[in-house]
Amino acid sequence: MVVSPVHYIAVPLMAAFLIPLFAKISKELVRIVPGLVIGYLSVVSVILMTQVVNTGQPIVEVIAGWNPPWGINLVFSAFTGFLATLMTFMAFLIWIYSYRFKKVDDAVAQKYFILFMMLVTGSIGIVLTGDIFNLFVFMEITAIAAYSLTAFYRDRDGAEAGFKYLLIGSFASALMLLAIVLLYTQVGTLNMAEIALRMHTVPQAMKITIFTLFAVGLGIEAEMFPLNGWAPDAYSQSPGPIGVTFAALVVKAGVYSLIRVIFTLFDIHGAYEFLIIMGIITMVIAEISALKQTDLKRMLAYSSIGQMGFVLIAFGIGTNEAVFGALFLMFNHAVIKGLLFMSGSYLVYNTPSKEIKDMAGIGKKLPMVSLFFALGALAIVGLPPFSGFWSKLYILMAAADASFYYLMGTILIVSIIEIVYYFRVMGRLYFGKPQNDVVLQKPTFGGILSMSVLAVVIIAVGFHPDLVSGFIQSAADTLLDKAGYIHSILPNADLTNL
Amino acid sequence: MDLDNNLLMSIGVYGSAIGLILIGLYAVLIKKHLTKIVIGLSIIDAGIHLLFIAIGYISGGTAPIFSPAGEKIVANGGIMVDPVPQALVLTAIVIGFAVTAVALSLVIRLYRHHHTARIDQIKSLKW
Amino acid sequence: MMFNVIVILVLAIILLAAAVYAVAQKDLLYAVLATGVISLILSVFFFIMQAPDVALTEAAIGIALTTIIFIITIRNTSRREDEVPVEHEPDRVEKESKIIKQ
Amino acid sequence: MKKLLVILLLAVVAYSLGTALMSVKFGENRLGNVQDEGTVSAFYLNNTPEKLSVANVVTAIVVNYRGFDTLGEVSVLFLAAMGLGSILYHRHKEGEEEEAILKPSSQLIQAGSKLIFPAILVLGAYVFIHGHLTPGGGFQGGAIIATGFLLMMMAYKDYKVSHKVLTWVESIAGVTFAGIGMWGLIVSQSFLENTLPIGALNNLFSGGIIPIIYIAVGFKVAAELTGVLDTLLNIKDKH
Repeated sequence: MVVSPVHYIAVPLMAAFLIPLFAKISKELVRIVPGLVIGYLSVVSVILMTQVVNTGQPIVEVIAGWNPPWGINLVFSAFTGFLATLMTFMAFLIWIYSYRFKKVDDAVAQKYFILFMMLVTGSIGIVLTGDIFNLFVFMEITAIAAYSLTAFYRDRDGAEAGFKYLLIGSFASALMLLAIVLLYTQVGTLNMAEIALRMHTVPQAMKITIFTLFAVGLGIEAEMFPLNGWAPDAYSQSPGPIGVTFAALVVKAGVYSLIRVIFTLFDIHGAYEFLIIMGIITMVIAEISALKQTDLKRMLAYSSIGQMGFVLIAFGIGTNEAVFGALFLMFNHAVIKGLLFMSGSYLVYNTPSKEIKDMAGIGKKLPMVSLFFALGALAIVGLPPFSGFWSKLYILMAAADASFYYLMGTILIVSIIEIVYYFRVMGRLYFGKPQNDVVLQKPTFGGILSMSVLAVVIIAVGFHPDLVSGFIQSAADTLLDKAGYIHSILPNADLTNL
Repeated sequence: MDLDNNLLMSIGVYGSAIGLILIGLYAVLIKKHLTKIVIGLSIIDAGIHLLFIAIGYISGGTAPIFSPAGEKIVANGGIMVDPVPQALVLTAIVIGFAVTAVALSLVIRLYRHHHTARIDQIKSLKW
Repeated sequence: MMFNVIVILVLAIILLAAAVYAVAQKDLLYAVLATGVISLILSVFFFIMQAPDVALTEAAIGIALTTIIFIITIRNTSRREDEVPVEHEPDRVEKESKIIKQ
Repeated sequence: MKKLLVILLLAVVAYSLGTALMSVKFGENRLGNVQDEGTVSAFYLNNTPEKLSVANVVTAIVVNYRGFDTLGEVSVLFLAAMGLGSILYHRHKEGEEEEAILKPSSQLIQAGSKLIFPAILVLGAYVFIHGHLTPGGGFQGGAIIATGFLLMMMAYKDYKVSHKVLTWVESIAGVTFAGIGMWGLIVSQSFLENTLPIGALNNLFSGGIIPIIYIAVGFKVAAELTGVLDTLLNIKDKH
């Protein structure tokens, strides 16, 4: 069978429908099948990515035999392919991590793994689709899986965090639907390439209204200020691996959709400045909130929001170097935050109060986990031999090139705040006095394995950034090449009015 | 006369759509009872669905279903209303139902845990 | 044509009244029934605007199923919006926290 | 204070939506000339009778042109049913009696429900089998069937829907949908491609894969909605 991007959606869906039947054969299949599916998707990613790199052309997959704009299409370009590949690999590691994460009933495990797989599928679908309403559908798939998973554990305040998430998320999707309605009246199509092509015919006032609706709706998914209130609760109340998935996949999909709308769909002049301003506010407020947190997972969540603000700033600068830095940061954030959340979950499980101050001396009880956490913390604040350093450096350089000196200052000050709160945790871990020697939950083999892989990636990319920078560079080029995007989907389109 | 009819209809339909969105939004933002908030969400959804169908309507158009002699009607300049918004609303209604169901199950669980369904009395997390 | 206009205007007024009632009413059961009325009127609107498919969907899902899941929820939670907090056994968590405080 | 802010916000929303809709005239023809195929809708209206031989254009869009959305939509419902189960999951202890939240109905209602139930099922099946010819289709038919089951659950206190059957119906219908899609991918390089002969317009056997998919959707939606209702109705009552 020929490999095609549609496998990203069709295979997990088919598996999700079949898993309840597999469960009747063997309970273990419930856990194994999602892993096999995600593993298969990783292979698909590698094959497709090689193809895209070799030919230099994006793969446009047509659904139901109707060429765009008549039918829905999936676009696997250097940019979307890069994100999809990153997502599938992270999802595979998260699956390994959560394989025996906590002992739960088989019936519960079945629901957990199906919801997890659909969360992954939805996020990848958002990235791959070339149709604005299809993007909305995938966003809802992601959202419903996310709400249910946030409320997964009953011994926490998960239901509350889930409801809060649902409230804000439904608000976001309502705004997005409204934006699609107004957009449809203006351009009479739902295909993103054709929308971009016809955008110049839309009156300016209408354009701004639609853009605002999109920006607020998608900003919620991308954790943009001031509508990111759901994020800290969702991160801290959901099961450990799901927190990782939020940071590594769901938020990435949100940022992607915001960027796609701003870079490809609209041609508004103020949009980039809007990104920079929102990014700065998001970053500063989130990092200051992170400093005040006493709960480790909430601290990581706020740090994650701050990093997303950083990504938005970098996209807002808009030059090729800045977009390169932003994509590099997205990659780093997925890998490093993944490691931090994975190791952080075990630290939290061994500290019933979840408070940072009670984690004193855990470095001696759980040496491996603490080491991974320390590695992640050093990498995310951007210290030299790790991968986080490069993304920060590239963004700073891009800011300097575009003479955004105030941005450089802000970023450096925020970095100091980051260093303070991460080092505070590390100090507790290693130099605090242990209260007891009881290890409540030892990391599983899968947990150690996936964390080690991430740690190796962080160090390897830290020493050899060219391992990934080639892919990221072509991804950045593809993102900025709006005419190329339209041309690859609508080969006969007239690009003169763009 | 025909134009007036159209104006009145547009006031009726657009007015109710915007009205529903605003009333729903008010309920979501002001009300404290969880069930009431979910009611507000479904009212917002209803308003958007109405708006969607309204923008697809063409005066004098027929439903986009072909009768046995269907092809001729179109060829002679007969109009059908825009079918795409209808297809999209079909999807949106089902999705809205799914979200409502999940929201209500969360309400039930919160009530079990806190013995109240008012957000001003559920304070484990900051709102 | 004229007939449709009158129907739409009258229904629009009832629709908005039902929406206001659904939000203002403190008894949630009545509020939910008002949302059922909203769905019913929407369904008529869809039918007038030549969208029979959507009208049918709204009738089946909006009127029947949504209303019923709301009613089940109200049956399982509280019926009044301005509910008086029920006297209850403190939760396990609260008990523990009290013990810790002592 | 909060109320004032909210009302201010609502005013802003109302103003911007109102001005935006001013330029979108009600009842205006935005499709352009149907023969020009300048918009997607015009293309659909122009080509559906010949190329798909489906009388109901909305069905053609939902199942074929935008069939991918529908696949996503079906999985949203599937996920909602799954999520509901996970949120309201209740570990049954041995010997614990399930207390349904419904009170037993009168004999009249029970007899009446028994009488109407088959009729509702037939109506639902009719609606989704004729989805490509008349208004209606998988979603509507599925919802109607779920209403029928709801009636039975409300009339008979101990009416239990078999979860085994629901799971099987759900899985088989879902796999049929996705499987037809994959079959199109294998046979003609495009997911959900219409690989069957399309037949004559307004015929029950027309439209190729469209009626088959809509029937699968009907079964799946019916099973999922029934599952949702069953989960909600059978949660343990605390009153």
